[in-house]
Amino acid sequence: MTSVIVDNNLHIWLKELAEKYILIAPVTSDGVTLFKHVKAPEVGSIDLQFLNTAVSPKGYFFPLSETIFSIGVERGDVIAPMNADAEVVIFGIRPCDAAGIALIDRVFLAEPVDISYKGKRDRTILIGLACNTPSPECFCTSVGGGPANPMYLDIMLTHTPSGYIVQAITGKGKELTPVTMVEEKDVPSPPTPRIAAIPMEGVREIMRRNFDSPYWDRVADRCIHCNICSYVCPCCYCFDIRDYAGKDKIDRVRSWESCQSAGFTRIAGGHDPRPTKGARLRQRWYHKLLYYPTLFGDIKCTGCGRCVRSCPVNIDIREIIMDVQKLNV
Amino acid sequence: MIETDRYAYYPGCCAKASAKEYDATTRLVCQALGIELVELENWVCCGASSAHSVDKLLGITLPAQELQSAARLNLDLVASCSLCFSRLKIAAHELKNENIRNQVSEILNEKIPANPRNGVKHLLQVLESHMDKIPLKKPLKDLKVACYYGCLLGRPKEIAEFEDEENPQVMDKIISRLGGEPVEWGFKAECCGGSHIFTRQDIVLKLSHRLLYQAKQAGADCLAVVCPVCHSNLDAMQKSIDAEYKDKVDLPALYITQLIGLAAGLPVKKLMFDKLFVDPIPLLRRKGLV
Amino acid sequence: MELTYEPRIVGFLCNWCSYAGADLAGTSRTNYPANIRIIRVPCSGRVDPLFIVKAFQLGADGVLVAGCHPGDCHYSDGNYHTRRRVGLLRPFLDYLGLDKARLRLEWVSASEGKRFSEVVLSFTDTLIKMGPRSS
Amino acid sequence: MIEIIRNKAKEWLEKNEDGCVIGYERASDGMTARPVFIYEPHMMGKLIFDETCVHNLSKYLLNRRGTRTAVVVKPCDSRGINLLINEHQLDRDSIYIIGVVCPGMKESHFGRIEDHPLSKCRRCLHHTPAVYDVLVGEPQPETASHDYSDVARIEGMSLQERNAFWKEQFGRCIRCYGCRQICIGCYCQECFVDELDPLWVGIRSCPEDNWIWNIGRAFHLSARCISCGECERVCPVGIPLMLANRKLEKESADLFDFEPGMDAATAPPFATFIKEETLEKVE
Amino acid sequence: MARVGVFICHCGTNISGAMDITRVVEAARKMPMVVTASDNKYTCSEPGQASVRQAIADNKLNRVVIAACSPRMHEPTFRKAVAAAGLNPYLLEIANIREQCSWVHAHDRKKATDKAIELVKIAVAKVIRHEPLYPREVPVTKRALVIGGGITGIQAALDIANAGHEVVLLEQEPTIGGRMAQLDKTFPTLDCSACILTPKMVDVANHPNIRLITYAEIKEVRGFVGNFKVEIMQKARKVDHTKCTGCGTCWQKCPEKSPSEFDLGLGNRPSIYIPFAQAVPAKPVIDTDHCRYIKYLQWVADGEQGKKPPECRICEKICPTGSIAWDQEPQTITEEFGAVVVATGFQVYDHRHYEEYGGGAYPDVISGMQLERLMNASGPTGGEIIRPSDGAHPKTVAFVCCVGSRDQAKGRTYCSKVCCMYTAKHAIMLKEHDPHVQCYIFYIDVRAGGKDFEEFYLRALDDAGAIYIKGRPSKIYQDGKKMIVLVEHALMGRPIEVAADLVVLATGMEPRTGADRLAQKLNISYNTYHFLVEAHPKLRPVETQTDGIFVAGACVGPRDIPESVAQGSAAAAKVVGLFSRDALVTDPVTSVVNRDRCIGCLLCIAVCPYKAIDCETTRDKRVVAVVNESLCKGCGLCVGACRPKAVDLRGFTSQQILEEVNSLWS
Repeated sequence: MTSVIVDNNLHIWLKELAEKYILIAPVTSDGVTLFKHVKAPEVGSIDLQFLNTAVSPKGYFFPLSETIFSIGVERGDVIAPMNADAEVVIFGIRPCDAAGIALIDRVFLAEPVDISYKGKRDRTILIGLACNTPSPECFCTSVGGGPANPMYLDIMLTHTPSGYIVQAITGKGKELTPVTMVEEKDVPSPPTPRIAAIPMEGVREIMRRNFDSPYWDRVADRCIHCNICSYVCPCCYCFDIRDYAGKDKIDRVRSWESCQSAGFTRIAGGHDPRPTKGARLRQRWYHKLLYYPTLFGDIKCTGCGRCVRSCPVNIDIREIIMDVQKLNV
Repeated sequence: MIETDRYAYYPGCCAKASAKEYDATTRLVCQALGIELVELENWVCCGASSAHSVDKLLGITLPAQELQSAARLNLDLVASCSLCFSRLKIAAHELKNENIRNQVSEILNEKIPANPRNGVKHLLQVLESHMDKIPLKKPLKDLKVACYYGCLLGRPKEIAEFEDEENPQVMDKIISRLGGEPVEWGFKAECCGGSHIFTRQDIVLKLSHRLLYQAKQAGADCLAVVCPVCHSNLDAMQKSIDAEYKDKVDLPALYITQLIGLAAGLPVKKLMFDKLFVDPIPLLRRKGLV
Repeated sequence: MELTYEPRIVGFLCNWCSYAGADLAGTSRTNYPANIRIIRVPCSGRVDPLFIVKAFQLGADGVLVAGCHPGDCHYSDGNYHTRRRVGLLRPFLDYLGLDKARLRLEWVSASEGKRFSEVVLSFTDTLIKMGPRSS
Repeated sequence: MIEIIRNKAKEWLEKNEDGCVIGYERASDGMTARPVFIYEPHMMGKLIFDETCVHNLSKYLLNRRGTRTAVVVKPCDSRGINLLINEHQLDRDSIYIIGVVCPGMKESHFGRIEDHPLSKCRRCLHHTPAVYDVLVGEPQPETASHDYSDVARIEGMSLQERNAFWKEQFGRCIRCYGCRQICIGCYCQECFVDELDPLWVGIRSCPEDNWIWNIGRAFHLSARCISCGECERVCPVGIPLMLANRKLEKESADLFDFEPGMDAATAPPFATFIKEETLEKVE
Repeated sequence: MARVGVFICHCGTNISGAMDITRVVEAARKMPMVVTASDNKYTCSEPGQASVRQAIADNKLNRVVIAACSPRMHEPTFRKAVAAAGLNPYLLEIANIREQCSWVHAHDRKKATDKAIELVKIAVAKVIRHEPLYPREVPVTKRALVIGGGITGIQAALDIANAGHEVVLLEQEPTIGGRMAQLDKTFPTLDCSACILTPKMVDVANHPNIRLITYAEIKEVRGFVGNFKVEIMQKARKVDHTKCTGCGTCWQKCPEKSPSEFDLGLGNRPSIYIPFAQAVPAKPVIDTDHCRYIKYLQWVADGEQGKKPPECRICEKICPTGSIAWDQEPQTITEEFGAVVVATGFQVYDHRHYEEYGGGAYPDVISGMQLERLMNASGPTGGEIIRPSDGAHPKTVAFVCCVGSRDQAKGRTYCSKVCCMYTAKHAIMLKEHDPHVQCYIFYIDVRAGGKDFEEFYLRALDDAGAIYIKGRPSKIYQDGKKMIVLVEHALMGRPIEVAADLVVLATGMEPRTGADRLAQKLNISYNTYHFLVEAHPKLRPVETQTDGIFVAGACVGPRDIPESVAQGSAAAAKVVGLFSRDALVTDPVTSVVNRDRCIGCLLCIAVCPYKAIDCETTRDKRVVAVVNESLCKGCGLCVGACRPKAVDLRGFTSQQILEEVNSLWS
């Protein structure tokens, strides 16, 4: 027996959620699917057929830009930003993106804890939606994830012809489950879709040895060093910090930044340890496939395939991994 | 301004009295040139030189009525009399002032538009724009004409929006077009004395005599006139002028419309030369025009 | 529009004509609304279109760019270039939803103090009639 | 067709060993295209050309200044080369232009090819490259007149609608600068948006800053944008950037009677002026 | 770290009268980096400046903001003050709270105060970003160009030359002398114009330091103060002046006569001619519009259409020195100068615009200048005053003042200043010529402001018995042999008529045709009447907004002879002052290129009006723009055009302007 919520109940539930919480859910407009704040009357606009959003939901914990604190001009006092205490529900998050958040947690929740990140994280409930139809760029299974992987979620939903199977994963999740709307019936969970696997063996080793390989510059030939890959990525977390003088206070602002942009590593005096596209591109792969894993064990990639899809010039991480393995061992 | 062959027509009081011939020939010639004149309904006196000298507001309100009824027809308003033209122009100008506009609106109790689409024209301007349509049946060969515009037509320059107030050219152009010879003379736009005829005849006689005298000096056979008031001074008063100045002027003063009619070969009878005090027929006969 | 609304106008004035014109308005004591804040530039051609955009971004209700009359530029050509730059920026901003009436390009000579005050007056009026910008 | 491209490229590369051929190869999805840099003649087989070759390769010439490069260009891309030559960025002699008569590109995404053309191709006027050393394909007649119906649609809106429309669009911007990086016209040493002192735009991706960034970007391309549509294509959040660029294109055509990149010689509108012009729109 | 001092000026009550100064001071104290703010009754006064200097010392200020009158007024004054305190003079910014605040918002104290505060704020924001600027030195070419060979130009040229500097005197007509040469006598002394002018003309001709270029025009002017490059177009005289001795046979024999410009059409002159007897140079030019042979050549060139003109060439045949040069073409001379004096003078208003006075149709209605020629012993009538129409001696002469002056209807609002006096002169002289003459003078006001002017006017009134009638004639017309003048006698308040034998119109002055075009070439400004505009009407009357270019005489506005001469000398003094230095300090407000940012698109070169930008290749093989700072005038056009923000303008940097804008919202 499994708990199932039928489609129209789902909508009622979503409505309730939208009334109680700040509901974030995938909405498609102008052909672009993005997580958006959905108010109760608009729950109809939520896209349940979506493959995945153009940008990962990491921004709800680690915003594009946020004021981390301000300093009063008059008295020079520190003003902490208003942390909204309203609870947030992110609905329809894919397992890969949830995994991405988990990867960022390792960094921001490690001591010293990033208060603003933690605050948002604690106030957020993740309701996942399993992938039934993955995209050609997906490869979650190759990096330890899976289209129906419930890990890192509070509630996991799986769409079936006869409704959505509801699995409460965490305590938070159990509390949130709309018991009244859930029916217990015998519904087989759909077959997990097959996703082409890419061999990951020895990648780390080879990379260690091929830091200076000309390969990186060749790959970089067509790179236009935009920030798209890092910005759509569910687990890239580099940022820049700058101060802005305002009328009565000075804001210290943190915004996304990308290792791909020229000048990311430029230091006072103008020296840049990563002056070339190749060096910058290499940094990206090394961070994902070597440095992060060395620190935390896991590969810093969830196989969501966004970078593959969004890269203007088709720099495909899967291809990189396979090429790397061909490099002189 | 609205460009068309239809115009609202304001004859002016004289048209029904001293200047019947002007009114008649105006309608005649316009018809011949394919200009449609729509006479304003129950028009009243423009106030002439008297109204505004007693009461400014009255001097504006009277013509304002005519402007309004023209506006209702959505046609440019044509006046054949220079005095009326002047009054209408001045009124139109004054009505640009919001304050005055409101007062007048109240009197007429109808809203006067701040900037009406239609404008005011003098008959001459209309005739000029249709000049080349004149059928030239009987060119006024070697007829020397002194074109007399009068002092009001072009003054004040910025209100009348006519031409060079000192040396206008329209009528001269028309005369040349008719095959006549406009003479160069310096008194085209000098005053004839106007309505002072009623109060200070001496002035009028003096001024008008100078005009006629100068025209003759310049070698003119006749005058071409576009204003009933001027006309009566220059035509009807010639006897008295001769008496006063022991002179024998004998200079026919014809309305431009009469001359156009003549050249266009319209029936001479209809041109009402018999209405003139100084008989032009002998002259026209000499020139072989009748 | 409520009477309390006071539009803020940023005026980029060329030093030789318009700024001098503004001075003349002063010397001849011609009153005009106090809504304009004048920034002196050597030539209207010095005005980088981005200054205008920046002013609007910060919240200016109107931006006035004023220079010498065409042909009279102290630097002979400056205002012709300004005319082109603003000429293109204006319809573009309008297209992006910022009423083109909020960006004015005016020619005010050093002898046109009166005209300067009239420009500021009419501009201010227009802006008041239009009301605050829909942010 | 592709054979001609390969042969011409091969010939050229054999003559210029130090050179590089920039063309298209099959992408990792096995159906669409992506840029490729070829340094050895024998690799020329990689080259492809089909309706998925959307990329404007002339941008890459900027990174290869001072070296010898052959490049495969579509008509729109070729105008980019004229632009860069006009702006003294490229030395015409050091580049070998393989101009391809363009059939119009299909809208394609990773692993997916739609069967309708790209919007830019639907409105394209010039189907034959404006500049080339070798022309591949039969020259095609120009399309007679511009179709600005898209721009007209926005113009048709009320101010408030326009304002709202663009606020929504620019609001999505995540400031990844993909549009800038892919753009042939964007080659400043340091973009005004990155400049700290003076600070034109903050790194904050707040509506105000997104607004000035997007306007600044578009305006810097006014009378320069050669409408290759790359900015719009790469935008990960689908902002219709060409809708802004095309307005400027339309205006500069109206005001200055100028179409960028058609040749390398004509002085661009902001480099010159006509004393008598009034630019009614201004006065 | 900037330490800003703000000084707010009351300007007596000019500023303080309209706003709450204390509030402005208070607000200023709170502004970023402001360490002191104070107010002062007259900051420009010595005590005022002293207090600024003191405050700079006391508070170790390194930036100064002065809120007072327009920078166009006192910026130099205050820069000096700041410099006196040991600061770089360019670390000063002025907030214009008088012309652009107190004087225009006097009606609303609060708003005026608020605005003043923001104007100060803008200035503070800008001054913080000011950097010390250092003027540069450029060499001076100690050679002057004087444009216009009238009395003003002559005076200027002589004065500069006497100070030991080379001068080129440029005249567009075949001779120097200008309008003064046409005059018979001068008021109020009645001394003979020629007698005092011609010696000066000869001095010019003989002066070792003066090079005379007549019959020539300015083609193009490039460069900057101390270093002008001028292209001069020498019109074709068709006479080789290096050979010609000016013997005069040619102009005595030339058969083709045409109206003389010099005599304003009252007499004729041959087609090879000198404009008048004492012309300098006394060598002829050929009038190519009338010369028979030139006409013949033209006829041949046109494929012999129409009647064949005579193939005259008499001058050539009789010229003893073979100086006639038919093939002579206009040629361009390029010269370098350190300074230019513009003295292009005036021309007489053309009374044909007055239709009511016959529009030039009546031969017996003449201009004052024409009367001068009629009175002049060397004039067309040998000094006999006769009516152009029938040569009769006029007994009653009517003078009409303010023709082309003080006349809104004719678009001439200014007073031409000299007409009242020369009319009085005419009246007096007519009486001297013929005691039976009666003069009627129609005037609006008699303006006799000048040394001995009033007395002179009284002389016309009492001794010459001229009858002055207040009123502007409405009409002048011919009646038989008489000219009838109609006028309203403004004092009697009724119209009167005067029958005169001759009418003289006291036509006013207007700038020479083409003054505007010349001004454009020189890059100086001119007003709606095309009179040239001086840098400051009171304090810099002979300078212009363009350094090194000076103006003098009637090209600036109506002037009489003494004033013109004085201005000529004044301009000369300025030039000599300029030449007293070997090098000039130039304004450091120029464009400067940041080579790292420059992408070498070279748009700046295209827009620069002064060709002040060039390009060069850097070590890393990048092409970048470079500014020639002595050519740069600091307009900032290049900065406005530069996309990568690589060019910037010292003193008006993008950063500063942005800060100014920002300050309004921070």
